[in-house]
Amino acid sequence: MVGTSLYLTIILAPLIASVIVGIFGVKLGKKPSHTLTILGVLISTVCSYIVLYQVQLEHITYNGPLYTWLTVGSQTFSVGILIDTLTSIMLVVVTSVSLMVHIYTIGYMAEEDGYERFFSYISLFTFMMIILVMSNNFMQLFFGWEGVGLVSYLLIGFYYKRESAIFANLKAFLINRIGDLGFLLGIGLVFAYCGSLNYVDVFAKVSSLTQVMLPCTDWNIITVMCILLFIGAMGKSAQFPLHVWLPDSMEGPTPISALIHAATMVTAGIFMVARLSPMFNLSETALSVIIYAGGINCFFLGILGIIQTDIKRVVAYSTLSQLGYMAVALGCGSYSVAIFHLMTHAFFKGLLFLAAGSVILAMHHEQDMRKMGGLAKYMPITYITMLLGSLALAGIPPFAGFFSKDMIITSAVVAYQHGLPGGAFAVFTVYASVFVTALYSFRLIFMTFHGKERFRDIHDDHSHHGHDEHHGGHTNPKESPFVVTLPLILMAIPSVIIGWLGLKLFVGGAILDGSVFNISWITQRFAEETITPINMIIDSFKEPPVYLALAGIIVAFVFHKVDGLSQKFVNIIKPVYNLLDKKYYMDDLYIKLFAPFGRGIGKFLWTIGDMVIIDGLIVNGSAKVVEWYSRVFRKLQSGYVNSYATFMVLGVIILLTFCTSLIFS
Amino acid sequence: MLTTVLFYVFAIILVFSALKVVTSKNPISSVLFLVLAFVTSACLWLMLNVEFLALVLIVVYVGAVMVLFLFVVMMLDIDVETMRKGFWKHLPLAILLGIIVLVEMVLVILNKPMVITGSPEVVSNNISNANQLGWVLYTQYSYPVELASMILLLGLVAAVAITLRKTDKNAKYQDIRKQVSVKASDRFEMINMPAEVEVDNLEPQNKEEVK
Amino acid sequence: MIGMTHFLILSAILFAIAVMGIFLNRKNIIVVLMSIELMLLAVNFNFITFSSFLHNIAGQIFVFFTLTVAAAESAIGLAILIILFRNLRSINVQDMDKLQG
Amino acid sequence: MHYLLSLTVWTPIIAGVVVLFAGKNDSLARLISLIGALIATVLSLIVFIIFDASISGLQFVENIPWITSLHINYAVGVDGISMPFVFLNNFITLLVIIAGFKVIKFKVALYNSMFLLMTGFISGAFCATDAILFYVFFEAMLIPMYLIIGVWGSSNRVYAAIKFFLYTLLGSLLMLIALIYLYNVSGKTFNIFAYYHTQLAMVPQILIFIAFFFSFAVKVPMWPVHTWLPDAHPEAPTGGSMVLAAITLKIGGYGFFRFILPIVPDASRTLSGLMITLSLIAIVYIGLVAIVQKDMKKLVAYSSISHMGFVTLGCFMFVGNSLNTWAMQGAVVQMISHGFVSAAMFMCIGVMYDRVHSRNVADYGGVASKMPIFATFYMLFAMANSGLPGTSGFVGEFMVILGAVQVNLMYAFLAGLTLILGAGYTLWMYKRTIFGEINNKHVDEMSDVNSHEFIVLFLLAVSVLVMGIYPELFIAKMQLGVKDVIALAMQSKL
Repeated sequence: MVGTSLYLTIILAPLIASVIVGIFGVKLGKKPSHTLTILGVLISTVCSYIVLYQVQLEHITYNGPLYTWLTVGSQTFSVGILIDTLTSIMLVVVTSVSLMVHIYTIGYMAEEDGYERFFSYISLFTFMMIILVMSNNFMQLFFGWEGVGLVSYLLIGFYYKRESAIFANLKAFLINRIGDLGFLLGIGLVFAYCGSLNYVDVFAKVSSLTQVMLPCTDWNIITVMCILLFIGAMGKSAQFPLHVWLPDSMEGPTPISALIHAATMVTAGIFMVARLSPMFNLSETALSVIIYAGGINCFFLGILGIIQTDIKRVVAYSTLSQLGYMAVALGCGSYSVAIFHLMTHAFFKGLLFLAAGSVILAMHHEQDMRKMGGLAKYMPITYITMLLGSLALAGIPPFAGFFSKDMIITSAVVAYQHGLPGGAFAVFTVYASVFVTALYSFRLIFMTFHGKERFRDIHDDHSHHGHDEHHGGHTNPKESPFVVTLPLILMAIPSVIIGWLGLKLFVGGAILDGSVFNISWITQRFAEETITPINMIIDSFKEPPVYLALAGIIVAFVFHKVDGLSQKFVNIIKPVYNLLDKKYYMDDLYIKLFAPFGRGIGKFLWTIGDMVIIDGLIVNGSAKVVEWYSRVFRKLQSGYVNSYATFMVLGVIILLTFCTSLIFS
Repeated sequence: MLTTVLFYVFAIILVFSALKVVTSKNPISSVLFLVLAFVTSACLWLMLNVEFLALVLIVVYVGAVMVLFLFVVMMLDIDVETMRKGFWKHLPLAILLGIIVLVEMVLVILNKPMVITGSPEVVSNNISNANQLGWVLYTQYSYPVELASMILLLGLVAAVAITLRKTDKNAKYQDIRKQVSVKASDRFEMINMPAEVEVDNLEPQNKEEVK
Repeated sequence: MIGMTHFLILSAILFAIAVMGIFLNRKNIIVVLMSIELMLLAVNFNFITFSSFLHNIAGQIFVFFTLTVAAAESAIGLAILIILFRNLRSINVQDMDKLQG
Repeated sequence: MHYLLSLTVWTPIIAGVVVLFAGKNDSLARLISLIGALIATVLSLIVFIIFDASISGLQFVENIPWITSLHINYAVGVDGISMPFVFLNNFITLLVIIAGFKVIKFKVALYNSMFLLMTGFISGAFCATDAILFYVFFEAMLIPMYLIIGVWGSSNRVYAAIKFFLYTLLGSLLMLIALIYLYNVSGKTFNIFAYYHTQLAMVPQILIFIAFFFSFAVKVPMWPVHTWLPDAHPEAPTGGSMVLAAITLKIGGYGFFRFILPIVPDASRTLSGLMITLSLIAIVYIGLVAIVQKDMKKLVAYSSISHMGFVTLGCFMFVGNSLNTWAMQGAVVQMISHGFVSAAMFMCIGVMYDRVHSRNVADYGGVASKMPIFATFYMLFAMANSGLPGTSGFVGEFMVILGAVQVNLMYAFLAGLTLILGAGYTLWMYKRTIFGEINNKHVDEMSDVNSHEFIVLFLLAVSVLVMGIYPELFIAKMQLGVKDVIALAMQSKL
């Protein structure tokens, strides 16, 4: 299979599977449903690897329309396909992780209601994500963008009877919509100034706009475009201050946390900026904005991970932090490194989520780490894979995360040296975050897998979210079934080795040639030195990051071993702890300030504006005036002939006076 | 000279009687003063050589309409006191209004001096005013005359119809429905009478059929 | 010499008195009717005057018709008055307020 | 072929009259009206298909003298703008009649007949090229709607019906005055297209603009003459709401294209700032108001006003002298899309109402557990209502926003707030009605959609998706029509 039909297969296989399962799923039953969807995604995955092969080795790229979406005047929007280096990488990442998650779901969701629905959703998600990465224009990008948002909404609210879940999904959708507004306006500006929405045309046109200002302002048009587009990315990729939806989205089932809220959808924003690198390269201001947003995510939101007790939320905050890393990389103009980190992150974070899911499954849907502990001996595979994932996350050489993260640090330093505004902030945050990352990820490992088996204490009097049939009591936690552990193992392998393989290709390599263009100073720097994995590991011991990571692990270990130390520490930094506990009051800002404010205005406009002023004053008011008028003039219609006579006489006199005055004038 | 004196005499009587019409307490005297006013104005009309209408005014108006008024006023039991309540209160205002009307009219009249200051119509020797009027009325205005007669007829019928008491036992009514739905058999009955010859020959069946 | 103006002013006076009469005797419908007759008389006076001084017979024709209509009018008016009195036992205008609704 | 358009217009009217004679025989009435609506829909579909998109100007023209002494003709014809609405109109009525098949049990013949008559009148208004013919149809359609609200409505129906009637009548009387003025200055003709080239000074133009504006703005409805809609919708029966939202409002938008922009272009340019302001107020203000509604139908009514704000916004996106093509095209697309989406939303609410007999959001919750198929459809429509790409709701808004950005970024920003507000009110309502635990016994007794409801929802879903995924299907047909209007709006009549 070659060309368009191959690409169409990638797109349509999951869609068809999703639609069939979505409509007939309940009738088909569980096994045919998951077989069908997995088959669909498998086909996509295989084809993606073929595409990767073709693009990287045979240099076959493709950029063409499928059909005309709409035509206005001479301008045409088409739904099209763009296959280049970046697309091929993203396709492989998306379909691989998706396939793993599909398989994993068989085990994880085995006893849930809506099993078929779930498969239909994640296949639909895969389709949307493929559309997103394959699109050759902004409009289609936006379609995929919103599509994944929709499926994310549906999946966060998968347990639609649970109030917290449907609250979280609405929140996620609305916060994303704020970003989408920016994104849409960005698209609008791009279209207004470039006259097209195809990437190729836009990139060709955009460099001629460097001196153009937004009308009536002195803002550079490219900066405005880029910032608006990045606001979209902020929503989707959960960058500060639009990050608040991501921790809450953990209300969804764990497989989708792995797929959507770790590996793929949340990285759409990163992907988008990388895809638009020729535009972002033209605006240093926009890059600085990205650095600040990313830096805040990276460090300040990472810290929140330390105090979380919910196992999934720890991973969620670590996702925020890692997304921050990627954003910093983007902000430094080092797009290829961001994509590199995106890829490694997709694997190790996906792994961490799936492993966390495995733990949750073993604990009968208990997510509180304070009720776990000592699980290592019961769940060896989960333990080992999760440990590998954590090492990769913490950036310990030679695991995958180390390479990508180290390259981000290097990029930040380069940007700082170059004098990019915000460069210093970037350097500080990426260094500090290394420590934070190691601390929370190993806190998780220690709390969950080591120490006292706390689950025995509480099991008796604790009630779960349903699943009472498992409420056996004192049975030991079991290792998860094969369908769950297989994806863990399959994901652990890339988590370990992908860094070795990818480093050479992403940094100074050709893997993203022709699609992602690093900013000049980064390209220069990467061209100056030859980086090999071995060199890097050796060099790393001369640099602080590794030590920071190790320090993080040691601190986590100390706090784990010494009883009550963490409590004492919390007491010392009480105000800071409170601030962190309230997540910097960002949730409150939205829920207690913006939402009631909007509703308040709405209520005011409705009751005062509509009911009182328009309906009361103008509509019914005019009726009242007529009524009042007629009530007054009704008095004149007394029915008494004598009053009529009087008025007649008066009328005659007035008429006469008028006629007389006519004569005399 | 004589005409001038006569004019002023009649004019004074006319104004005086008109004032009495509107101010007198008793409606009967009002009517009588109205009669006086009509008669005086008929005299004034005569001075203008409009004999026919002057006589018509006396004959028709005074003779018929005013008598009708008189009848009605006498027939009705009028509570004069309540009627005249507020009379004096309104009098100043009424006088004011009257004066306004008068002044305005006079202003209009005096504003444009009438071109024709000449004499009233001279009596032509051979054709009287009535004759003149008759000629025009029955030729040029014959159609309006017919209309006027219809109006009078209508007034007559209406006056009768309005005042007719529905409960009056003696009143005679037509029932149109009954009139048109009448059948010949209601008016005229055929009775089969046997001839004076042989009674025995008739069959009983035949008899019923006819009935 | 008595000219047209004299007659016209006389008729104006008559008209003004009639207006006063309507205004003063608003309650007494019968006097109101009589005032209307006076008014008609004033109008007729004008017609006659003009007709006579302008040598145009049309004015007299008009008076003729006015008289006809006035006779019919007063006949019906009085008939209404009688029926009113029969029902209300009064001809006080203020009792006639059925139209007030 | 020559009389195709007249057939489309008169088939439902004749069917409506015939249905009246069915009297007490309910099933016969339903059958006749279904057949009538079906024929009309097929006819309008034929018009849609054989309409030649490559020719600008009117097609299917018929012109028969009607009142010759006043130069009034029975003149019909469609161009790219009006043609899709004729189809939309008949299609929605067909759905309404199917939807009412089992639900309406009171005066069935009259109910169906009213809808058929209304369809005919509305089609007539869209097809008419003679001003008086347009006016007659424009006014005539008030009567069936008045009866529909007044007879089959809920508790406060009489108030709503009268408010609806007076509001809309007030506006249209001013239009009649404007038409008569135009008749006199254009050399005694009521041909709408003759007015396009009539010279007019600025003051008459402004006055005519105001007259037309009142009659169409009330229909659209624009802020601040919108308050009849949130009162009419909750009282109207489901079918009434569907037709009201899907088609009646479109007459207002259509009026902007057919009358205001081409006839008084200079006044439109002068007053475009005001129009844009009103439209943006409609979008933002009404969006905020919709959030706090407790009555589902009111909520959707307000959302309709907000969405129609995009139509009027798109109509007045002047750049210098010329209108922005994207915004104009988007306005038409938005109208058609809103026809499908709002009909679908009201249908969904109707489905729930028929089971629980409450329009109150608080009386629901957990419907998804009892009606999964319905919940899925409803989700699709809710997403379309909040403008998700891939559904029709997105296309029009997207185009208008693209156009607005080219004019002024601030306009686009304010219009774009609907992304947040629209999602806010629609999904919040969805959340509270469909998701969650079942919290009362009425919901517990709900059964999933029956076959009639399924057909209606399915057809609407297909329309919404087709238009979202392949909007070119409609846009290709209407392109030249919009282009003509833009060209006419560019001219100066001073």
